[in-house]
Amino acid sequence: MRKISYREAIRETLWEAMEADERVFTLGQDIEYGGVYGITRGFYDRFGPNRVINTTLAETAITGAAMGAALEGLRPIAEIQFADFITPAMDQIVNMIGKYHYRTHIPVPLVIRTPAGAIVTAHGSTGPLHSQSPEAWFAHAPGLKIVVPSNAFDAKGLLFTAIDDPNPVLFFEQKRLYNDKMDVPGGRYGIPFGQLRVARTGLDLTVVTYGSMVPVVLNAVQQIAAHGIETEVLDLRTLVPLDRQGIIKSVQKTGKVLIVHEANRTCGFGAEVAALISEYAFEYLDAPIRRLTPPDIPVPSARHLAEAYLPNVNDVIQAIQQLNRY
Amino acid sequence: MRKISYREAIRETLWEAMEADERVFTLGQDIEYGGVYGITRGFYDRFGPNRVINTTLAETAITGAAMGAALEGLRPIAEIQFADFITPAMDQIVNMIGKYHYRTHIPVPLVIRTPAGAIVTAHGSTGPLHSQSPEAWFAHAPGLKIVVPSNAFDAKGLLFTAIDDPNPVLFFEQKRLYNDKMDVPGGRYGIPFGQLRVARTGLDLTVVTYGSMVPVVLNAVQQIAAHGIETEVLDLRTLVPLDRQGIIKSVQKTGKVLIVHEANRTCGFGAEVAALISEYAFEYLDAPIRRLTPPDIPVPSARHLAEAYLPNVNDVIQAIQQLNRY
Amino acid sequence: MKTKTSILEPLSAVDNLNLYTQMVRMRRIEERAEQLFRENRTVGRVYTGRGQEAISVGAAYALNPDDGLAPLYREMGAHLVRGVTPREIFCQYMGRKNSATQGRDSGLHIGDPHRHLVSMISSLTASLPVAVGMGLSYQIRGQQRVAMTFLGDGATSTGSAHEGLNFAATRKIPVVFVCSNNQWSLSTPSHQQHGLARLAGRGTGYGMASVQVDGNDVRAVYYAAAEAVVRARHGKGPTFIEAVTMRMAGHSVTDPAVYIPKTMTQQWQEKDPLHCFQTQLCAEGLLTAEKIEQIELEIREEIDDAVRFAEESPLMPTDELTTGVFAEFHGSTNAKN
Amino acid sequence: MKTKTSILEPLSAVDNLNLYTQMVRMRRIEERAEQLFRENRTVGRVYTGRGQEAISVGAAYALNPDDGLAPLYREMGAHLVRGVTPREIFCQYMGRKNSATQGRDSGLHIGDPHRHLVSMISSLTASLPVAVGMGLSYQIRGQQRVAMTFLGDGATSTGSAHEGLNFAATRKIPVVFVCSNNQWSLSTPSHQQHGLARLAGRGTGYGMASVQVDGNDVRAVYYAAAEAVVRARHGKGPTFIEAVTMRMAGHSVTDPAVYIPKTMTQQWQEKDPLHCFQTQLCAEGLLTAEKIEQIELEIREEIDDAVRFAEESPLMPTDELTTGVFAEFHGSTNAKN
Ligand SMILES: Cc1ncc(C[n+]2csc(CCOP(=O)(O)OP(=O)(O)O)c2C)c(N)n1
Ligand SMILES: Cc1ncc(C[n+]2csc(CCOP(=O)(O)OP(=O)(O)O)c2C)c(N)n1
Ligand SMILES: [Mg+2]
Ligand SMILES: [Mg+2]
Repeated sequence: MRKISYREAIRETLWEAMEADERVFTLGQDIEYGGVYGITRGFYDRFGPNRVINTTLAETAITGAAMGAALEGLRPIAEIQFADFITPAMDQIVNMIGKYHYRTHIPVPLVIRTPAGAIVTAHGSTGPLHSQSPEAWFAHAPGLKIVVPSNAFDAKGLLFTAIDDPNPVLFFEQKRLYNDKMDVPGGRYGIPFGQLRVARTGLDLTVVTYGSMVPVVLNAVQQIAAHGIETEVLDLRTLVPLDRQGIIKSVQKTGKVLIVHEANRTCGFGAEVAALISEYAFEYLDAPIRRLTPPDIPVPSARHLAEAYLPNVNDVIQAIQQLNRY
Repeated sequence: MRKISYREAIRETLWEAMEADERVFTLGQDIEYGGVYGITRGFYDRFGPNRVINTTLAETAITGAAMGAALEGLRPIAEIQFADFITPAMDQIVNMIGKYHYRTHIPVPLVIRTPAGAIVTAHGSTGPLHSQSPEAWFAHAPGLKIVVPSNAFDAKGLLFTAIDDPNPVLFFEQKRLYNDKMDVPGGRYGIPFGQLRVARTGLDLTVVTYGSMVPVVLNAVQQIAAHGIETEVLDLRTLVPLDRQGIIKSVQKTGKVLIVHEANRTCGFGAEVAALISEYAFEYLDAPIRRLTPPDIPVPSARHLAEAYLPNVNDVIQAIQQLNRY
Repeated sequence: MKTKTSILEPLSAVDNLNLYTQMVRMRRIEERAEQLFRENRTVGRVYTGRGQEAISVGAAYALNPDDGLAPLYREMGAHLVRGVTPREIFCQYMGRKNSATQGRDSGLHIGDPHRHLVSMISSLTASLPVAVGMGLSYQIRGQQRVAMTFLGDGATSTGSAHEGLNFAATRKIPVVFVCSNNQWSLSTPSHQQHGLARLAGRGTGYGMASVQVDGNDVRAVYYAAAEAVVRARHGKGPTFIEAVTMRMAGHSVTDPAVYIPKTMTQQWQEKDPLHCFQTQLCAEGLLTAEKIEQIELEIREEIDDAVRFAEESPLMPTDELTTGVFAEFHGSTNAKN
Repeated sequence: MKTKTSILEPLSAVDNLNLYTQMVRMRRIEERAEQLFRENRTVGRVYTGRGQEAISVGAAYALNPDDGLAPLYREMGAHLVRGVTPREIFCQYMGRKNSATQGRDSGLHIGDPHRHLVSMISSLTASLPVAVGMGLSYQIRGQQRVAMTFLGDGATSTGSAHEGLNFAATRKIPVVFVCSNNQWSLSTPSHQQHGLARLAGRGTGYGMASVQVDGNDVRAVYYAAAEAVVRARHGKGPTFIEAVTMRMAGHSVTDPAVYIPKTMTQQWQEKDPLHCFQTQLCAEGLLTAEKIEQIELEIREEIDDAVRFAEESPLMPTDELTTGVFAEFHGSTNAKN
């Protein structure tokens, strides 16, 4: 099988979806020339100005227009240039798009793709306004499905499903995974929503994570396995719908839980996972539920600050060791 | 002491703050004639057009202008007509206002007041777009203090503190409490942020709640006390800063926790409270942590649906009894 | 009621009667809704378009049934022209089944994909960019369809209105923006919402065709809308229509509107669009006292029937409370896991 | 460098030299910043105002030091005119202490309450309504102060720009909006951002004074800004200035801008604002080859010093990572509990 990157997997899925279904089109800022992360490079030449639409610098126009086109039978895929810039569309997304089916029973089939999370390079991180992970806000807003793929294979399968789904789907691409390569089948396949992936099995404890933190966690648990600690790693894949059973099942087995995510701590999705476990797997718990997340501060720009901010492999190892000792 | 309503307590505090400090002014939609809930009735006549400012229908302009005035030394109190309409200002509030001090060390002293939550009358509820309780979003955005007063006395003291605080404060007034009366001292007093109120002491279990649900919970625990169940009720008052110690202390004593709020369940503030307890009071827990909240749906309009949606006294009693039996 | 055959011809006698009848229907339905509110028989507040019937009816009359339509809460007339029935409307007002939101939402928040009708939300003006998206979908597919959306003078201040208007102007998306300038947004007078002498200047500021029209003259509104619709249909881009009128009631049924000077309301009372149009049609020999009576009678019966029907329609069962947050999805083909 | 004495008089010889010097400083500082970026010595990307120096310098030169200023990322010149020093700027670029954000944020996101300078955030155009609020605070207190803010052609599409512009126009708030129309917003050409023949028409659409000016002519920009500032200071409301120019580099230092036709850049190269102004000043006898050399030399030394100073300035210690989310608060008087 071919090895392709997370970025390429997303690009290929969009391309194949647009080839397969005339109703699918994409709109967003600067996507004509390929977009800032190059996801739509070449699309304009292939699909032309009616299916690859450069919008104005206006996130409410982008998402609102996507909804209007969806109501009239198209399958829009909107790009928000950075997840940080989803806030100007907050009203449109949570109040108009998210509540529409409940209020009217009319489906709103659309996908909003957006690159989320921080990248750290020689120039420091992407900073306070190009690095955020705002997915939890939308979990606290009924009617929106939320996808956060952690690898190229999932990105492809989940994006196909997102495009097929008759509901609005927020698809949070993880910038720092864009270049990560793996085996990805050609052609169309869907990964169902609401089914977590057991990324590694283990009996000693469970790490619940998703998105950018999955590779970090896997790296850590692999190292720690050498010390005889066998960690089960759950990659949630979709936050809404959430695979509650999958989480509970694992905790029932291991009795110890560490939750890891890149988003800020307070009211992050980890809080929901902890609440869920402490309500429905309480009797199986052998230790406090730990969360490993950045602190409640904006993402700092300078490299040393950004590195201190983001959970890294050592942080995960330490947290697991502590929990294991408990 | 005089008995005055929650509404009157807020009105009086604003009035007194504007009398006492020339820098304090208020801006928002329709506040000249008193605003839709009458909070600023009479203000325009007393304080004139330079301190009671009718804005355009534009929440980003309101909050952004408040920030600009704050930077130049004034003490703005902005009104968002309904908490549901805070979303068009999401970017301004979370990215500009909330992150400003961390990025620059420059204080942004302002208050954003807004009526939140549902009211149910003969005409049903205030519906999906005039009833929301969005406070948890802002707890997941660093740099914003969050106040949700549950009674007239607290409303006054917390609002004074909010106006004095050099930071941006979101002040979520609870519509359904506006007419609730109680003893409130005249004159100025502040209630410090980050100190919960033990609204009732008890040994059997702890209910953690805030805002509109406090009277509902107090009513329930009073009834249930007749059956010999002694419930401790914690009214959080401020979600940011949060009185973590206060919560932990109570749980250490009772060992059982019910969390009640009016906001939607998933990633609501209750999730954070549960996560906190399951991490820091795990050893003291004798039962699963329960959350009693509305389901993850928009607030329905029709009376019977709204009543089924909102947690009521019976729901609380049942939840407590269940937990007590555990 | 049959709709207009060609938008390019002047309004026929039948058209004139259609317009008149729809305006009367709007007025009477809203009066009944207000009454039902006072009797505690509605779900939610009632907001009317009293005094603005000419805009709502006249503008929508320029559309084809498959054109997109995104009205706001005062646009009862647009719903009627689009074919929404009084039965549906009263079921909606009374929160019953047989309506668009079945008690989950209230008021004129009626959506229907078959009628290309968008259900507004209270948050202003979230449905405006949606209308632009409908227009975009027509443009993408090369269809000669048009979307029409309404906004108040107050709503022109929102960021969402701007983003939609500007995007439409930029791409020449086929949309007609009908701005009902009724002088007030809740208690706020228009001059506190914008700094323009004529609000129509806003459209010009986007580089789109822009026109001011007497919003109390249904035929003037119709012709302005028809011109805009033709323009949009032929790829010439959107139009901003400022229809000048007056809100002849409180913001909602519970608002006594003490902030509005009495003299202002009195002056506008003389320009009542329904009364003026009636007088004109009578003078033109298109309407008689008899016909007026007959129309009123038919509408009264229609409304009585609708209210009765609504009252007999069931409420949504409470056990449906949590259903329908999402549309059902039966999964992608070729699922791998 | 002393600032102008009276805005009502023509620019003096000293003013002209000031303007020229600031433009050179801007160009050279940004060139050095780009170089530092390539050497991996900066925090964050570098965005320059290359080709737009006349706007940034000329507009800000019309302000008093206590006027509000909310610049965006290409407005190095406005910072320099306001007195921000190269040392502060390079500390900021290199993420050091002795700067506005000390590595917590990057680039020109410099705020300073004493200089009435707002720190922008990347989210466009969140700082525009903030500038309006500064103006509002002057209006409230009856101060004859003015706020100035900048936005790009692309940024005119945002809801936040609209809400700020419209609110300012409605209340005649003393703000000057300087729109640098550099033909592009990232890869998107201006005609995909608005439907206007002249973007200045946008201001007219708010009912505010609106003017188009050659953005490569620093004196034209200055006089337009001066007129706008005087207007605002005297309670006559805001102005929208469209300064037409061209972005003479990629969106940021990493963008090769392949989407811009080479011929376009070449044509504009001939209008380089720095070069043009230099030629004019020489022709007018205000500048000599010698003086040019001297200015360049002084600036080079100043920059060398600043970079050295920045490099010697400490980083923010990691243990300060979580401090300062909130300003310290020592509690209200009379606390009860
Ligand atoms: C985003 C948002 N902010 C505030 C409101 C509250 N609100 C409802 S109607 C209204 C006034 C609208 O005025 P206008 O647009 O002129 O319409 P009209 O009521 O006059 O028809 C306001 C402020 C809202 N619905 N949405
Ligand atoms: C709300 C928001 N959406 C998207 C972006 C991404 N973005 C950064 S700069 C830019 C282009 C800005 O163009 P313009 O306003 O013309 O300014 P210029 O770069 O030409 O000076 C875009 C789209 C952003 N910063 N903020
Ligand atoms: Mg109005
Ligand atoms: Mg530009």
